[in-house]
Amino acid sequence: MEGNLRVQLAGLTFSYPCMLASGVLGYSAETMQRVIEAGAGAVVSKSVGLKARDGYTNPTVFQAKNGLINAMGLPNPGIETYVKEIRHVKELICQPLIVSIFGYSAEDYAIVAEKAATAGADALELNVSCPHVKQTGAEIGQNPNVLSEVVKAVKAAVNIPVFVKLSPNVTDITLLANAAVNAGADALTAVNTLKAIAIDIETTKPVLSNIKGGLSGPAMKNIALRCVYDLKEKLPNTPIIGCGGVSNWQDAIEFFLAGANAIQIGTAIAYEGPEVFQTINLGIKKYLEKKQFRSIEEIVGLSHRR
Amino acid sequence: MEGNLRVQLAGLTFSYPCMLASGVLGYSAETMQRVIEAGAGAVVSKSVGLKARDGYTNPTVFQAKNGLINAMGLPNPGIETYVKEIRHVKELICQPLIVSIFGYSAEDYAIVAEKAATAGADALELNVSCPHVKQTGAEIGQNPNVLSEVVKAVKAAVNIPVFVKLSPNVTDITLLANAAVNAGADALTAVNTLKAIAIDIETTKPVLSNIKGGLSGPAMKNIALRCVYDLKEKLPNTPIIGCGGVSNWQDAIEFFLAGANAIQIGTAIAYEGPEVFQTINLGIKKYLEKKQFRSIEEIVGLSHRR
Amino acid sequence: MLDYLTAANTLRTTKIEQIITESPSVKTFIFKDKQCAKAKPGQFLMLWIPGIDEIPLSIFNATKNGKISVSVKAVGEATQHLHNMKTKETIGIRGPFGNNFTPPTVTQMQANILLIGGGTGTAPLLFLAKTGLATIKPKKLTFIVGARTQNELLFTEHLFKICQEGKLITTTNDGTHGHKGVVTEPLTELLSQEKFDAIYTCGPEIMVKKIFETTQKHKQPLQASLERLMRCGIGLCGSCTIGKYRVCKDGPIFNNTQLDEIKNELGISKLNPNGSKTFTTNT
Amino acid sequence: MLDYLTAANTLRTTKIEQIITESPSVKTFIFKDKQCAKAKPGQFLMLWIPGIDEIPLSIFNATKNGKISVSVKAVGEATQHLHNMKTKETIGIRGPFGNNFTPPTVTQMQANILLIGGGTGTAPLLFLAKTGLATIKPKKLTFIVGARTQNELLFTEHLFKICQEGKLITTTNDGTHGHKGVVTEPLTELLSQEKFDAIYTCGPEIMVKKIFETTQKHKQPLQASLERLMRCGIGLCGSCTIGKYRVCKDGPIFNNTQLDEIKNELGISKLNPNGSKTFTTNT
Ligand SMILES: Cc1cc2nc3c(=O)[nH]c(=O)nc-3n(C[C@H](O)[C@H](O)[C@H](O)COP(=O)(O)OP(=O)(O)OC[C@H]3O[C@@H](n4cnc5c(N)ncnc54)[C@H](O)[C@@H]3O)c2cc1C
Ligand SMILES: Cc1cc2nc3c(=O)[nH]c(=O)nc-3n(C[C@H](O)[C@H](O)[C@H](O)COP(=O)(O)OP(=O)(O)OC[C@H]3O[C@@H](n4cnc5c(N)ncnc54)[C@H](O)[C@@H]3O)c2cc1C
Ligand SMILES: Cc1cc2nc3c(=O)[nH]c(=O)nc-3n(C[C@H](O)[C@H](O)[C@H](O)COP(=O)(O)O)c2cc1C
Ligand SMILES: Cc1cc2nc3c(=O)[nH]c(=O)nc-3n(C[C@H](O)[C@H](O)[C@H](O)COP(=O)(O)O)c2cc1C
Ligand code: FES
Ligand code: FES
Repeated sequence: MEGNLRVQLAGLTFSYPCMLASGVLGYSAETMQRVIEAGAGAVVSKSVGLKARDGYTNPTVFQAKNGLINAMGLPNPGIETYVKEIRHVKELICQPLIVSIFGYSAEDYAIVAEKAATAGADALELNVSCPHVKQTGAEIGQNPNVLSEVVKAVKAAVNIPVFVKLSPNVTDITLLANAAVNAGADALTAVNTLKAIAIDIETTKPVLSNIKGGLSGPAMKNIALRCVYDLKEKLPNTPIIGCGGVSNWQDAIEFFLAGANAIQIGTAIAYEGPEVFQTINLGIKKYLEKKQFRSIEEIVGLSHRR
Repeated sequence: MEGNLRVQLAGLTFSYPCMLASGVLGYSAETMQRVIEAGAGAVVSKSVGLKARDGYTNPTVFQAKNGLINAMGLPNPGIETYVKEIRHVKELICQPLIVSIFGYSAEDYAIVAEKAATAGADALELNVSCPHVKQTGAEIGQNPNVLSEVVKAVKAAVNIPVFVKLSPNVTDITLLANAAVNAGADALTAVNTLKAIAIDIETTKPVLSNIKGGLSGPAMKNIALRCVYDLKEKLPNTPIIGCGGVSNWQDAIEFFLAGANAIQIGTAIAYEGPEVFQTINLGIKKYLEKKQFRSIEEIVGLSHRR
Repeated sequence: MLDYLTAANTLRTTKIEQIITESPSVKTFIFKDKQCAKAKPGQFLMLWIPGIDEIPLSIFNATKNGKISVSVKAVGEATQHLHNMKTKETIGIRGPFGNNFTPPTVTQMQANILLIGGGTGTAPLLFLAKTGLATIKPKKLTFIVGARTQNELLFTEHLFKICQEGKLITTTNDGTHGHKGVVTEPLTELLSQEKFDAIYTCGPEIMVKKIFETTQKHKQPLQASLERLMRCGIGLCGSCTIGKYRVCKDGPIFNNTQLDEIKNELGISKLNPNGSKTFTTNT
Repeated sequence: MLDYLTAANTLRTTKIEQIITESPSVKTFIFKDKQCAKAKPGQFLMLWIPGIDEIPLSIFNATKNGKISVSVKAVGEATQHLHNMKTKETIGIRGPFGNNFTPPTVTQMQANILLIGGGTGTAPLLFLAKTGLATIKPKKLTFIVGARTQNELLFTEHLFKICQEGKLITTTNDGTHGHKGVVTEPLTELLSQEKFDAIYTCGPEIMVKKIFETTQKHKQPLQASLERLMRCGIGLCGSCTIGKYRVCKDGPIFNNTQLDEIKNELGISKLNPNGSKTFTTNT
């Protein structure tokens, strides 16, 4: 089935255009392998930081209407421990492994980046956009200067492609994107979750233990799509990885048309299982054939043509 | 049924806590009357500017999954013509009429505000947050300095309460809110629609004639709720009117618990009809009784208590 | 349920399968659409002409095999563009929207029914006569159709078939076919002679207004389909307001009582695209 | 359909209606929940203790009148809090989640069934024995239950009722009731004497591991319910991973083939809250 589903991006080749989004099933090598076997073109790991974090107490997930609100709190074993998992993943799969990293300072990012790269990561994704952990994510991904500093530090530390995962919770996403690209980012992942909250009327309390969380899934699709569209408009030559609410092949095509070179899938896995990759691949393939396009590349950004 | 559903806000009294949101059925006095008869505590008019605008060519509305994406383009007859409608509304209804106004400069806003007030508006809502018309809305509501200037100009021109309708498309909504309140805003309406886009895969084109639009309805509920929660946290003494995705009484209660003193309803009218006001009023009333609260005021912001 | 309704009526695309030229200015377009296949006579759809406009059109026919037809008069940019389209080209559809014509509550084979169509307004009435009245099997069916001149008389073949056991009255302004004059003239004559269980009309608003006044005078039950500028089609934007009603959601079909409530606007004023009222020339 | 699934399993609140003390450390909580009323034996729910935690619990019973019960052992903060709650207090529920125990494919009244429960793990097995095996009406049903000491033997009343025509074997570490020792001892004896059409187990992982090894040796079909740290409960967060499986979605019930694939982790290692692996003491 490969053939025309291949995409290239920031020097990497992906047999299939859909990757596993960060934070979803991304702890263990075996699950990543399963996702790859199900048709993912790459996996992005759970976001890893310098030190281990347990994350927040449950509830960490709220199933909202047509979407999910989560505040996991970046649980991760810390990079020292995770390097073993990275090596294990590289033994098991031959598709690209993108390690997602986060930190509280440019130095943090650089150290984690270096270790992840040394252990075998094919690319890094900088999570500068987690909307519910203080002093990382939001604070970094919402300030062009800080973002620029972080990207530069990471680029100086590694020789593999660096993706920057943008936050949709900003006034102008293209400003942040510009800062990232000027600092050397090789591609942009758009986007992380939207700031949200869930309140229970019986107890009159917020549901998540962290109170505030991030919305993912179908509810955010047309917002994420707009981010990709705006990015493609302003930065036509920067590779974009679309993410947010993709749950079927039609959604995937919309993201390509908006300007995404590849996409990531998270929440849909909860409902469709890892098999969602296979189903989406098939749908994209049929669409391309029916419309007589020879590759995904041919439809990237096509909705911008007037 | 009135009794415990009364809310007071910025010196105004509303018999019922749900208002008609701006831009929805807000052209003619007769429809506004109908909405009031259906149980709305107030109506907010369609946003009116200095000069008439025809708005955009159709499609102006896209029915997305669990929400609506619109780019009407602020069609309005211009304030000179609209003052007649304002007078007519005031003859027909005795509930508050809030006139929504927009402009391209502080002067514009002040002129329109003065005329609307003179014609009989009980309050004004400044639309500084329309996400798809250039040089108004977004540009004003996303910049604290410009916003402050506009609010000051309007406050200087009129003696009636001034609400500021905030955009969710900003990095930190509380910053803008602060600017508005410091400039004299009497209440905050949170929020307008979220930046979004709809793309059709068959034609490979954006659907709306304006290409980009704003998302409303259930898909945005937990995002709007978070805006209200954040505002209540930072500005505990400023009245807040919650808006975005309310479609049943449970949603309404969630907004009160998050910190809204009153709410607005738009998109739900498309599915439930104006009768949605009555249904929601009833639900709120039963909730208050069951939980033995004596008024809506008692539950405003309750989710913040630890 | 709210969510399902929204999702259910999202825009979908389909291809034009067949185009029939009905008159120099009217064409019928046939395409597949599952949701509109369930439409009832009087309902309308929103038709998207990609890159151009999205316009409301009455459903002319909906068959069980999922084929839908709409009959369109070229009057401006959108309709002209549609007229220039070819089979296999893509259009978008939302709907069916609005309420529908309802049969009178009478015993089967008892009803005396009158239908009055003007221009493409005849389309939904034909749909009604063919399928919407099946439950009551009218005893007698009279159809009045009007046009400026003979070659603008629409759907004559269908009309003859339907009125095999009924009565067909045509009017043309220039007398090239049937009664010379307008539809209200034969209507007045009929109403002075017989009583109807239901009268249905669709056509230019000024015609509807005259028919309404005539039926009021004779205390006869009317259901009239109205047209207004439409944008959302789902009762939200207020563009189609007439009196306290939204034509897209509370209508497009209105009965005598409702028509009486809006008689100050019917055939008299309209909302402009900017929401202000314009008074139409003939009052 | 995706959307409906999400919406359908959103958190709802309910009130505790009844609390039964089963043993010094175990209580059964009964409450109403429409969705969980459709649960099948082996499935679990996520129970929210407002302000404290949300934890996975096996469904002990689900009746047609919508009453659900869960049987909970106080082991830490969340379970202790739950034990301190009173009737009429509010809890939140999501679920039912996960797969379920399946009856063997045999002719009615032919099956020879074995169930092995440890601690609260006996609860879902009772649910299975009472309702999940109805379609096959087992010829013979043997239940082995184990506990440290007599007063920690759970659900004895239910067990006696169910095993009226079957066989009940109890084990206690201190010999205060039944066989002195652990459940694997009578199991080994049984397996050397008879063949079973299905063996079901739920209990401490180390017990499950031993039972798995024993059934493998005798080539007997096992379905075992596993426990892992759970957060989302819907197969997304990866907290409950064992091998390539998500216990919350691909499990909690696993068969011999699957257990064999994960034997390097079963009873040996677990994911910590931070996602790293810990090796448990007994291997
Ligand atoms: C419920 C409903 C059902 C309709 N059914 C049919 C039908 O079956 N066949 C058919 O040919 N036409 C029908 N129409 C009218 C059709 O929608 C308009 O002719 C069309 O929108 C005009 O678009 P245009 O760009 O070609 O013309 P424009 O250039 O926009 O205008 C040409 C003329 O049409 C009028 N008009 C423009 N837009 C609308 C509109 N949205 N609604 C009503 N009038 C409008 C203008 O006032 C002007 O007089 C219906 C209208 C409604 C509201
Ligand atoms: C599918 C499934 C079904 C279960 N069914 C039942 C049941 O019917 N009755 C019952 O009493 N218990 C059941 N459990 C175990 C129950 O969820 C834990 O006992 C509970 O979460 C412990 O919470 P705590 O805060 O009281 O203890 P903690 O203070 O969190 O921990 C106490 C001990 O329990 C373990 N533990 C903590 N959290 C979990 C968790 N989420 N999953 C598993 N073990 C955990 C810890 O490793 C520790 O050893 C089930 C677990 C799973 C995964
Ligand atoms: C449970 C969960 C955990 C997540 N954890 C992370 C994370 O650790 N790092 C990150 O960059 N994004 C994280 N995300 C965001 C996703 O990678 C993705 O950007 C978002 O969910 C939108 O995509 P989706 O709608 O396909 O899920 C998480 C999302 C979910 C639902
Ligand atoms: C068709 C439509 C038109 C709108 N027009 C306006 C407008 O003119 N001025 C304004 O301030 N908000 C406008 N809005 C935004 C609504 O007032 C409201 O903020 C938003 O729709 C969220 O609420 P809802 O989910 O209840 O619709 C419009 C919304 C819709 C759907
Ligand atoms: S067309 Fe929008 S309300 Fe009727
Ligand atoms: S608990 Fe989240 S994947 Fe199983």
